[in-house]
Amino acid sequence: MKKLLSLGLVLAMSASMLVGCGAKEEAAAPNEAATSESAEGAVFKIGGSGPTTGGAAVYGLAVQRGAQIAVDEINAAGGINGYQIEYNFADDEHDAEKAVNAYNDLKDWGMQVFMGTTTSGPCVAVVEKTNEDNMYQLTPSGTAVEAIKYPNAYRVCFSDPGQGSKSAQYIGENGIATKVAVIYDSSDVYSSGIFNTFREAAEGYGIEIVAAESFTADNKTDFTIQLQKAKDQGAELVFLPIYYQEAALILSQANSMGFAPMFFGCDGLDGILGVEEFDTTLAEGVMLLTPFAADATDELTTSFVSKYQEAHGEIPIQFAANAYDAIYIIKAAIEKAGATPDMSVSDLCEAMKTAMGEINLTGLTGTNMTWTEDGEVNKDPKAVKIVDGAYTAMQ
Amino acid sequence: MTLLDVRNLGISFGGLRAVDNFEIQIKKGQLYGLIGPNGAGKTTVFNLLTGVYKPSDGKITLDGKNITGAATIDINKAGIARTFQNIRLFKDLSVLDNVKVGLHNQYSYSTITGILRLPKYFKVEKEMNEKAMELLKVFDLDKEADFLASNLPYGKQRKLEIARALATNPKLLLLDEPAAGMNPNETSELMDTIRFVRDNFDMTILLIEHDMKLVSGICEELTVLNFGQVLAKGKTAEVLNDPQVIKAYLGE
Amino acid sequence: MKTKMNLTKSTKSTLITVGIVVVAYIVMQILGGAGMLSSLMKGLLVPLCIYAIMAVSLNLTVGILGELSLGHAGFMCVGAFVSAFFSLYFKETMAAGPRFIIAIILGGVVAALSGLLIGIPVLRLRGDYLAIVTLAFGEIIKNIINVMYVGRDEQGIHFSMKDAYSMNLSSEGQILINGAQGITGTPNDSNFTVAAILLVLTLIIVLNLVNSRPGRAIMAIRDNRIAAESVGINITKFKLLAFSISAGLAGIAGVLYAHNLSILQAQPKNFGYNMSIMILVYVVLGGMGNIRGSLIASVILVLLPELMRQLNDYRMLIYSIVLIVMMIFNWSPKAKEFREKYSIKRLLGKKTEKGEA
Amino acid sequence: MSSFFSYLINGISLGSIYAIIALGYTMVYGIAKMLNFAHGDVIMVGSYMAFLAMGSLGLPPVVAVLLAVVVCTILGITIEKIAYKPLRKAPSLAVLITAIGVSYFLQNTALLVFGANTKMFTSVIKLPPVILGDGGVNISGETQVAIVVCIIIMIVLTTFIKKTKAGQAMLAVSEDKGAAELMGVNVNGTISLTFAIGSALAAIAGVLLCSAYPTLSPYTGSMPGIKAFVAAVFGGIGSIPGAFIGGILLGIIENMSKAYISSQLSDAIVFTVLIIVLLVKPTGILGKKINEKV
Repeated sequence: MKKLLSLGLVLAMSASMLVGCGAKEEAAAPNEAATSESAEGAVFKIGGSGPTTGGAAVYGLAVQRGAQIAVDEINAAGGINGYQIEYNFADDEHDAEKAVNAYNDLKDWGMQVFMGTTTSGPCVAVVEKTNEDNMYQLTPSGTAVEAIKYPNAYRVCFSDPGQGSKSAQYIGENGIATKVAVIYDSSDVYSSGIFNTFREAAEGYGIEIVAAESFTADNKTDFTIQLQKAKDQGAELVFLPIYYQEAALILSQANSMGFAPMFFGCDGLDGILGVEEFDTTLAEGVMLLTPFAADATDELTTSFVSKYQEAHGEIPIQFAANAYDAIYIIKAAIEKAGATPDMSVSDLCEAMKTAMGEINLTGLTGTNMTWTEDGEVNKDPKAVKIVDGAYTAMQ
Repeated sequence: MTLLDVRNLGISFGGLRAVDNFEIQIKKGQLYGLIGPNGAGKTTVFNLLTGVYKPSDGKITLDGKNITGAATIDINKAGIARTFQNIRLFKDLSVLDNVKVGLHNQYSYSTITGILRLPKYFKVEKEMNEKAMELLKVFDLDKEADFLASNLPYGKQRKLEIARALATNPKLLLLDEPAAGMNPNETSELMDTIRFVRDNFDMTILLIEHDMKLVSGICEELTVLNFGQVLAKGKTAEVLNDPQVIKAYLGE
Repeated sequence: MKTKMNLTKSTKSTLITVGIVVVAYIVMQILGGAGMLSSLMKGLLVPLCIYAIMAVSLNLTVGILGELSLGHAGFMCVGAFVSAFFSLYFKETMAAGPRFIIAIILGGVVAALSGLLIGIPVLRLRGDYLAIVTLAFGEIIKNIINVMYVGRDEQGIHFSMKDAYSMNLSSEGQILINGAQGITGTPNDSNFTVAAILLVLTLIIVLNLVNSRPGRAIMAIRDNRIAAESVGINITKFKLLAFSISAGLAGIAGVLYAHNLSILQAQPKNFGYNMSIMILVYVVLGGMGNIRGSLIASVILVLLPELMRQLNDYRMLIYSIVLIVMMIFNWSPKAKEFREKYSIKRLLGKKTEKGEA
Repeated sequence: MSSFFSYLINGISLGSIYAIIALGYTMVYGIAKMLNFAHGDVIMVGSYMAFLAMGSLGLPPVVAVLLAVVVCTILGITIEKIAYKPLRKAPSLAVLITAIGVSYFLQNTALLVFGANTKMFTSVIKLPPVILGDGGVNISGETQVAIVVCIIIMIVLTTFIKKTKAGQAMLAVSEDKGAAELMGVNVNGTISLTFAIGSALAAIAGVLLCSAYPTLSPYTGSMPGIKAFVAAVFGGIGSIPGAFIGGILLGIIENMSKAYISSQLSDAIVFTVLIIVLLVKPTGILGKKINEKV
């Protein structure tokens, strides 16, 4: 009887949920992110997705917010081709299956252009679906090669292999170090992807990898062992193809064990100076290859950073910058194609694909960015060094 | 003819000698009682006989077969079934299913047959149902066949336990305090049932009981256990009049 | 229905449960055909079947056998990876149909075998200790898969536990399993029809097992191990039987999962103890031992967070509150009083029977 | 050799933190017979409290730790009152799932309140590192404090249970709830006290954890929580010295396998050792053997 009642309760709840579902389909209630509609009522519906809950929420939220700033700016300036943007962001929990659900939900909402997903794994799953629907997809930060394997998909950031070989090249050609230790996250596509290409390229530049130590998502608080090994092997430089949270830990743990090599990282390290309560002197001398530096003094960056800080009380990380650029890239492609919101998803995609080969854009994460046929971006990474608690451009 | 022959049976828990030098011989068809004060080790003897505990020493022979130290299920297959002092029914199964679990080793079909519902499944299940209902009828439980075992009144739960034990087709039935918690009416009804089982199923029965009315009413022979050792054994009337036994029961 | 008595009852109950799935399948197909199904619902059809299979199969361990397992997702993981590896290996050389059928069988069998292997030492433990060991096994499986690198080139299969580079693949080589990055490019063979068929098969297997001789033995062990032993039930054998069937079915769910997405990674989210616990929540809310309950509860609880997407940031918070409230509503003495007072049964004056499948 | 010593000391330090968390698990299990899966998230709340107290309010570390302890104690008692108490008579699985619900609730509330961004935790410990063997071995202040605090907690807790009336009441309730009630022990009060102590320990563990490994996010507590749970089972759940031994051993095994076998497989190794221990001693190293009466 208890079982029956329990089921009854559950059924009642589900019934109410189904009603809610039905209502949603008609009203397509835009969430708080949506903005005012244009006079004609026709809008470009841009959807995005990424983890806004769970362990990777920091990346999804950054993308969501970074893109929102761009959307607000564009709408305030009259929209794209005179049409306003309606923007909706769905949570994918950094899970492939949930990401497909999120994408489908956005489709139900009427999405015409997809700006997502934030993370690589889910992106590989979703790109199958966008390809089936022939929906234009632009991932701000999905770095895996397979994430954009179809012609309808593009990305704002570098791919993993790009970053790994560029790092090796930079270290080797500038004679920064020959004995290098690597600490990477073997459970993360981004990190191990960069590591693999770094290792392949290292030899060619006379770099000896004396220690290659990994950690996993379940085990990312204690790095003393990895550091101890690097120290024992006499590493002059520790390469950190990881995100800034772990890097901050590594820096402070290295410091407390009296190990002071050079540190070198990729775009994932951006944000390290913004970590609350982080002793930035520990990051002194850290070098990183990154397309975006929140401390840059150009007008575009300062305006973006101040808007972001005003809205969310924190310094944006590169994910936010990528997403901001992504919205402007979409705008540029639509304008180039002269597209209108009444076009079908597939027609819009085709038009934008043609346009992507033609646009040339300067944004937060690169100057004169162009795109190749396979969806990769052409832009130069900036090498920066942290001096006196701020990014300084190198050479 | 001796069905159960136990010689020199003993077990120690740590330093404690729970049962020592226990002997019992039960002839086929006998209704035999095992009595003794609380904590004398009666249930321990049952647990030794059914393989729940492994004896430290001694020998148990059932129908000429040595079953000392065998596993519980092998002892059951060899022909000993039991009931428990604290009733142990399959409480979330129906009364009928409880008995059918008892019939488990009497009937057989493979798991695949069961899952695919091959014809053999229906045939065997039908036989099992008939056999189980037959047993339930003996204990006047047939009307409650679809009840959950836990919903039966106490007295009927005891009977169901006996029915389930009988379903395993044993040679020897061990009853651990079958009348515990029963009123005099139920007890006398139980006595009839036990006699009926002995007569109609050709059963040999060894029972533990505190109710002297039941013991003297149906047991032909008795063994008295005190502090893990045999205090007296023999014909029921003689044993019950043994001054040593009276002393053990009444205390000094 | 050939024989009378409770055979008909159990058969009827099985038919109703299977019927629910069949009707739901037909309704969904009609709605889908008429274009009345949202993309979200369409995308959720296969996952719904997957989680229903998971819940039903876990109920076999938890509800029918009565052993708490917190590592069920580990078996799903085994089935998923074995089958995805197989399908990727033969992607170019086999037709999709037979390949998928073999993948399903392979995933199920390997998961069942791993259940057997794990069950032999582990099922001796009881209660919370068994729970923690199954949790540990789930985590070990996940952890090991995350350091497996398998690739192939002209010389054959290469394997490494270190990284992709150590496999020394030739330039022509293809990485099949890339450590934590998992398997990419699994053919998308899963569809709603196959998933629904497998769900029906799962239901039939579990329900028929429960209502048969071995099933009774399994439930007897659950209700009273000592009594079951005393009537000659082989405890180890039937525990292992239930556990490995349960694992095998979870493996089949894993096969569907792997072939529904083009990327397969063993992460805490999908194959960790969190997932095992989510499945356990479906089972407990649906009613322990109540197979139909697991089916319904899993469908509702998978849909719930998806349908709450409009709530954005608050949806997982609300989901957690729903969980707590449901448990208190089901089990607290005060809530029980309240329910008894206003029970549906009393209001409708209907009789209900307990022990339905 | 000197690195071996470093690994060992770090392992003991990590193990000390596991042990403190495991104490909370084991006490609650001993008394309420439930696996409190939300325990790890109480750690996270404690850490955030200390973080806010030091960062936003600018309080001195000692006050911050005290504040964290107070907040967690109240939180622990509240959780028990609202979510677990109504389920006192319910099957343990129902309580387990409620605990999971509470765990999700705490995580998602923290996500909304504190945001997803990782915070850098300023260590509350200002001790200089001890350097041995010509700089080969460097024992940080956090490491020293974690080990010392763990030992102090163990001694205090053992004395508390042995010598005080409340401690004896806890023992009685864990042996037999019904009998304890008949003997006039306030069972509800004792259970609340247990949750209070467990949660206070969680706060301390949280501050130590975040001082040694200074990042803080809404999910900070879940993995150490599970590890500590493993440690509690390892040592024999319900046993206080067991939690201590289990925690220390787990820390050492984890660090050693990271150092000498594989950093990626360290969890698998920890879990494998757990399984082997349980197969040999089915109730853990110091667990009591349970005999079923037939």
